[in-house]
Amino acid sequence: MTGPTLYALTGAALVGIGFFGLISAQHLLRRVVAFNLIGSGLFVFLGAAGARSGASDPIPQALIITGIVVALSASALAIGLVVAHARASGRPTLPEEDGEA
Amino acid sequence: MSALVAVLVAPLIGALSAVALPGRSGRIAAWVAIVTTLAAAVALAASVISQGMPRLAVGSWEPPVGIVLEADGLSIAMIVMTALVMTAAALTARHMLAGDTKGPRIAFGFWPLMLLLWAALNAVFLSRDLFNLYVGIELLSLAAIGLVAIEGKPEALAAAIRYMIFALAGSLLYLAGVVLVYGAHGALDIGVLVGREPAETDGLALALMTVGLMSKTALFPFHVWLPPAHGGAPAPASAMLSALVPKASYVILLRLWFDVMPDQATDAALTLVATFGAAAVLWGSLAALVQSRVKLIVAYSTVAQIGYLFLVFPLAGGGSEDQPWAAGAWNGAVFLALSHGLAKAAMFLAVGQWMKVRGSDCLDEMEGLATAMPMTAFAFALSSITIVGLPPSGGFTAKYLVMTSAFAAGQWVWALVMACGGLLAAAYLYRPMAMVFRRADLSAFRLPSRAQQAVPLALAGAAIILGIASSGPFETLAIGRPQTAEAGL
Amino acid sequence: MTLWTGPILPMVALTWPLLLGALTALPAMRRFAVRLLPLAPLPALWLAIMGGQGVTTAPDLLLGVTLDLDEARRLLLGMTSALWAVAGLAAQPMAGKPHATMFSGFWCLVLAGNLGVFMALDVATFYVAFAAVSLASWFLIVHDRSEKALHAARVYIVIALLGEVALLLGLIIGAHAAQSMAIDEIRMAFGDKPLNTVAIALLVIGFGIKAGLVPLHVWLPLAHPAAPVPGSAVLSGAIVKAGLFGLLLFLPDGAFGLTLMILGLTGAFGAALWGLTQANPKAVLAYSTISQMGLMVMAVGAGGAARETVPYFALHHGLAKGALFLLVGVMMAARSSGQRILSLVLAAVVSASVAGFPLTGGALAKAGVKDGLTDMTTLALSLSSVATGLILLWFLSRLWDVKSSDGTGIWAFQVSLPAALALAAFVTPWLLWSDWTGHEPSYMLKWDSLIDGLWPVAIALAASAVLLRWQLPQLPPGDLLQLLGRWQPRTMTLPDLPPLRPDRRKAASVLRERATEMEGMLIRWRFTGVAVPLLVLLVFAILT
Amino acid sequence: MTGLLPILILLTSLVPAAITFFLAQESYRLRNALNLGGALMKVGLIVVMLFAVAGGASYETDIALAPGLVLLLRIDALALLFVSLSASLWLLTTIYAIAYFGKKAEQSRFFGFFSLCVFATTGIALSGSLISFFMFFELLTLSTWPLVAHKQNAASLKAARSYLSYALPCSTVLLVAIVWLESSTGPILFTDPPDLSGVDPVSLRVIFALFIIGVGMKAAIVPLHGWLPAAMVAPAPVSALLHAVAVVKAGAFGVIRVVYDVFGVDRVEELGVGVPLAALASVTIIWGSLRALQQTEIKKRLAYSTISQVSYILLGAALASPFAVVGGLAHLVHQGLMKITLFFCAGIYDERAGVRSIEGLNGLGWRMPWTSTCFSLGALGMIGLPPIAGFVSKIYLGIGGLQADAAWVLWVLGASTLLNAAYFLPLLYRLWYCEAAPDVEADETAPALVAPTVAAALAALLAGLLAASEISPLGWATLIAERDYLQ
Repeated sequence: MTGPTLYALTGAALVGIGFFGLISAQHLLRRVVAFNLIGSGLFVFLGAAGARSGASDPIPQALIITGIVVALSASALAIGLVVAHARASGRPTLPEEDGEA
Repeated sequence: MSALVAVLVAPLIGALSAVALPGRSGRIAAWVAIVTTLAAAVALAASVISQGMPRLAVGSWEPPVGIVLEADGLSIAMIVMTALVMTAAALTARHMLAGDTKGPRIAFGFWPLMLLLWAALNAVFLSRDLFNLYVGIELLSLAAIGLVAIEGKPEALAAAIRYMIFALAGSLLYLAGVVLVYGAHGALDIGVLVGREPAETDGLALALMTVGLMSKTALFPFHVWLPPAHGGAPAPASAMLSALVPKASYVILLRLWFDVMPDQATDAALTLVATFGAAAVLWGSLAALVQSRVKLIVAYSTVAQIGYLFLVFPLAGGGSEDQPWAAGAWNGAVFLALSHGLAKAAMFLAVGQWMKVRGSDCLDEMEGLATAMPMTAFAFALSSITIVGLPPSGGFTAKYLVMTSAFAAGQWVWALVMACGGLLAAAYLYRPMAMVFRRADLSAFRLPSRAQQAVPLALAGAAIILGIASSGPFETLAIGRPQTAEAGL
Repeated sequence: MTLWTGPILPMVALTWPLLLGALTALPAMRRFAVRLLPLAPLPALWLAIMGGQGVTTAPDLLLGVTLDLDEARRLLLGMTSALWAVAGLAAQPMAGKPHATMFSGFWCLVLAGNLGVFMALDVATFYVAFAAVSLASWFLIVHDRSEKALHAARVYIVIALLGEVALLLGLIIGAHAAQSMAIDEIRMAFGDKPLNTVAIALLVIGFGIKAGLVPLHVWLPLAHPAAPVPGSAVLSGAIVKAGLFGLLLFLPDGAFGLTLMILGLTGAFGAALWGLTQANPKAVLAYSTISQMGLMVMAVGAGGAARETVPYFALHHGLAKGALFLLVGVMMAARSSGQRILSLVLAAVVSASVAGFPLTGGALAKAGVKDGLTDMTTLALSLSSVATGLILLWFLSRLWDVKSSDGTGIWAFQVSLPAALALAAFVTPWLLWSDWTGHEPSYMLKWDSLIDGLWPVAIALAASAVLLRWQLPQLPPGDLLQLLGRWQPRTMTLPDLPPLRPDRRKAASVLRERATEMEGMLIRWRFTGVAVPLLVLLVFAILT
Repeated sequence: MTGLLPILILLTSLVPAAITFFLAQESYRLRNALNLGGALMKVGLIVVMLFAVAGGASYETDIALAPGLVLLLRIDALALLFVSLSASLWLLTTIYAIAYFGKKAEQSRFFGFFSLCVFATTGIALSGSLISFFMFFELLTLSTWPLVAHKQNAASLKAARSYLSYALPCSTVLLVAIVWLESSTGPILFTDPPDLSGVDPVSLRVIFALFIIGVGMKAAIVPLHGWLPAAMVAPAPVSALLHAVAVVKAGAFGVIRVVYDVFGVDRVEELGVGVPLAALASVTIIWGSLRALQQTEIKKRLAYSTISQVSYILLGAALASPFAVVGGLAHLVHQGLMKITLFFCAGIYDERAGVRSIEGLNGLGWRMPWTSTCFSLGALGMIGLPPIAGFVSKIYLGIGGLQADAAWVLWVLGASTLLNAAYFLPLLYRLWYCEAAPDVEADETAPALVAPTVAAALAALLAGLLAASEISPLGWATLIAERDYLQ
């Protein structure tokens, strides 16, 4: 098993875990974490894709760094919103999903 | 070339200044940015029409390494429409947000978010790089979510979070597609990808990106986040959100299916996309029909109108691509997007002024407004004409083109869906219109100034003019299109 | 734009009454309205005396008006205008009475129409003129506004409208068949096509209604007595002739011959007998008119020479019947028994003429028609004289019972009018005898002609003695109408179309429930979370 | 100049509309001057054009909107007929409306939309392409709505909704028909008939039916007629506009265009769709009359009468034989003149005597002689009594029916005449022969209301009296038919 394949599989696994978390969790913070997991998995996968031709490709790295910045700002906004919502409504979940287990 | 840079940079700098500079000077900076961007948008359009498409490889790095910005007809049409809607929203926002009791957060947050949104929109319209587009729509979503949540009410926050979940999911799906494309071709520039060797993963990549963008465009069945979000935001924000934000992801979809991977599109897939569009038209309209708040009616109308935009796929893509009607359908769809943008913004701005007067947007509270504020009522009526697709309006021109294509292609189902959608639109827009027209005495209420009322009227008028003077915009749209619209059919 | 070509007199004859009629609408003229009436038919009378001098056309008017006179037209025009002129004089006592202005206005309109019917060469002018006669005479009938007059007018307008429609349709078919608007060509064009038979039937109905053809006559006994006396005179004397002339103009020779003869004879006998059940002398006269018109229709049906002489017959009947109706008015106005007796005698003389007493105008008229008839019909004609004699004797007895009520005006002047008409009824048939029958005047002095005229009168006299002794039950006028039951206006109720929209409120509430339900399902992230990957797979599966 | 004239004619109503919207309620004089001036100027321009066309000039102006979307304005004889009818009746209606509204509220809105309505009607008349026809047709729909809803109360809003709930679905159907047809023929211009041979007959039949539904709704064919009686709640000038000047006329005009300029007589015959259309028109004629009998409100009775009468035009167009065409076209004008007279009168009865129901007419004849005489003339003309215009149409339609081998048309005409008489004569009887209620206050001291009425009634009378002259509606119709439709 070569490095890139391992990376790719890891990425896929992260996406899978994140996806499971996204569907199963009602708690909004968990969902934010799940999004981050998926994002990270994709970046890992992208890194693996960059190693495809053997020679090192700088572009994926530039992309990943940009992506992480974007993901970070998205997470910040998301957490801010979740906190504000929890303060305003007293619950960390969306109103339509309150009753669900 | 400088205009190309200015439409991106001016709003960004304005956003930063509005945050950084205190109080009044921040507001002034925002206005300088707005005026500059508007001017730049017009200048860019003028230069594209007169001198052809400007292309900017950022930092002189050519693809596949560098990033390219390019303005074609579609871009400048969208950019100019955006500039008009943004300016109009800003003009009314001054009045609607001033002296509000909801605290300083709105006054503080609105201008930077709005400018950020504008910059992101322009970036999406100009980018020729799939990853850059990802950044653009992500930025767009974040600014839009911020605008939804800006009033801080619990329902608005919930709506914002819901919006965020859909938007993030969409972004990630899109990102996954981008990763697959890069993995297969080692390039993300559209210009480079056009000439690629098709790879096995292209289908999956297109599927991921399409579903992701569908979710961001709020296509049925992923539309549920839209009405509460657009209905809950302050009116100028709703105008921008409804008129512009879905168009960004739609433009990316157009570029994907018609520029990047036209070879991947099968008739079945195109039909599937259009089926969702048709479902959106019908469902959105029916849902709008039963709402009792005007803003929700208008928001659900957006859901339905987005559906129209997707009917174009089987008519202009796949096997239809080389047919004579393809250009008509494509043009029609873009025209629809443009006229919907103008009209929907006008509608939200008009409703916003009514809400400001009556303190609520319940249908029953709208009595007598036609007499008290005839200009906004007229603006609402003109926008309705565009949304319903009655002549003479941009909406009609668009519908005519798409329907003609549908019949010519033998796919008359889409034409019938459009016809039904138009009728349903008339039905749900008639309710607020009739209520507004009812006689009631509103002399005790403080009314906005005539200048304020004129803003939505101007936007709605623009949507009508788009229908009357449509040949100019048509030629513009043809710039940079491989298959140009010949003399119809 | 050409106003007219050809002689102007026919145009003047038509427009002059209209002009006078329009004048009566002016407030300043209202008091003199009735005074204008005798003047109205004078140009037409002049024209009739002078005779036609060529075709007059007014190409821009209506669908192109063409007017002319031939002998028959001239005869009828003359009779009509003379009768109208005398009736106009007889109407003078009405001046200053309520509604006299309106009466005068429509009097002029009916007159113009009546003249137009006899002058029109094209079908549009004819139709317009006929409609004017037909519908405007409603105003003459309703003039009194009494319960009876209103009822008669109601019956009349319904039947007249039916007649107008039948006429219009028949004329349209005719115009199409002939590819022309000229009446003569239309008559020639009626061939054997089934549609043309329909057209002729329609025309018979349309004209038959006006001419009092059985069974379309029911309006007549109601309407003629309802009008004021001068009105009755023109209705019975002149206006019914418009229908008769229509039959003559449009029916091809022999078309519907048998039917017309049967109907005509039925009328001739039936009406005369039914008239015996009437108390009102004007109603009796109305029935007599039906009877006489029946004879003329029979002659039309017989065709040939008989048909040719119908105008001649009509001439006498018009003048005589006009005189009889006026005499009813004279009797009402009579103030002494001498005047009453004089009226009765005059009436008796005119009646004798109508019944065909030898050497009277009526005898000439009958003889003229008989010339062209077969034996059977000749006998029928003679027998009808019995019936006529009977009903007129009955009329005389009813006339004697008329109470003097209306004692205004100069009686001598009034009585001179029917006298003048009676004189004309005597004289003109003699004057025209040779022209119309080709016989010498001495023909009438032959023994068998005299016998022919005498025996029916004799039988009638005998029968009337019986009749006066054992009177028939008195019935209200309207015979067949009574059988049909009283005509009553009823409002029809039609079902409205089922509403296009179902119950909107209910549909809306159902829709609202469903919409909320479905949106509630879609909004759950769990749905979208599962739907998204499935959709990705689906799109992927059908891509490439 | 030749290119500008049609545009100028359109502007004579668009410019007053645009300015009027922004006038304050109080600027009565300016508003009246604008509207009257516009109406007069339009009549003047049309007279100029009439002379020019008689001298052989032709007018054509096109504005390309988009590829395939051409706004073509042109003048042919039919357009000229319709445009001069609507322009002259508009002038009368404007005078009437100014007097009718006096100092009532919301006049700027009313006259703005009023002019817009006429702008749309003129546009319909001058349209030289199917798509420009459709655009003006829709504009007419939309600009009529505020007029119907003018009183802004529940009843008028209900009527206005009913109007739209008929109009919009039908216009959608029309759009589908246009799009369907044009997708296989390309843009359809009235100047040269489209080549329909490429479309299969079944589709063509369906398209024809869609067209008839689309334009026939405005002509109030059964069962798409429900909006017209409902719209009677609108002020009298609007009724006049709906019934005589603009809306139903536009529908009938549209049917004529569809039959003659889109499909062509021969094609219609070949497809066998003329007879069903004629049958539909006949059903409408009879049904409208029957329903009119049941109405107890004057305006409603008149409305159903319109439904019935307008279908005469359709009947003529559908039969397509020489005389029928002429009769139908002539009736376009005749019906307009007679109906506008009747509605003007109904408005005067309402305004000056407060009378809306049929009972209220009792004895008004002598109190309001001018109005009542005009009303009588209009009603008798409708029945088809000569020499008022109506009988000319009937004769021509009847002969036309025979020419088209459709003798049954005669029975329809006959029945309709009788029914017309049945619902109009009682009104006249009441007017002139019944006693007025003692407390009725009625006068007609409103020359600006009465004068247009008298003018319209006179025109109706003259149209029949001088039918054979060249300048009469009939003469004109004959000219159109000979020039354009019958070779």
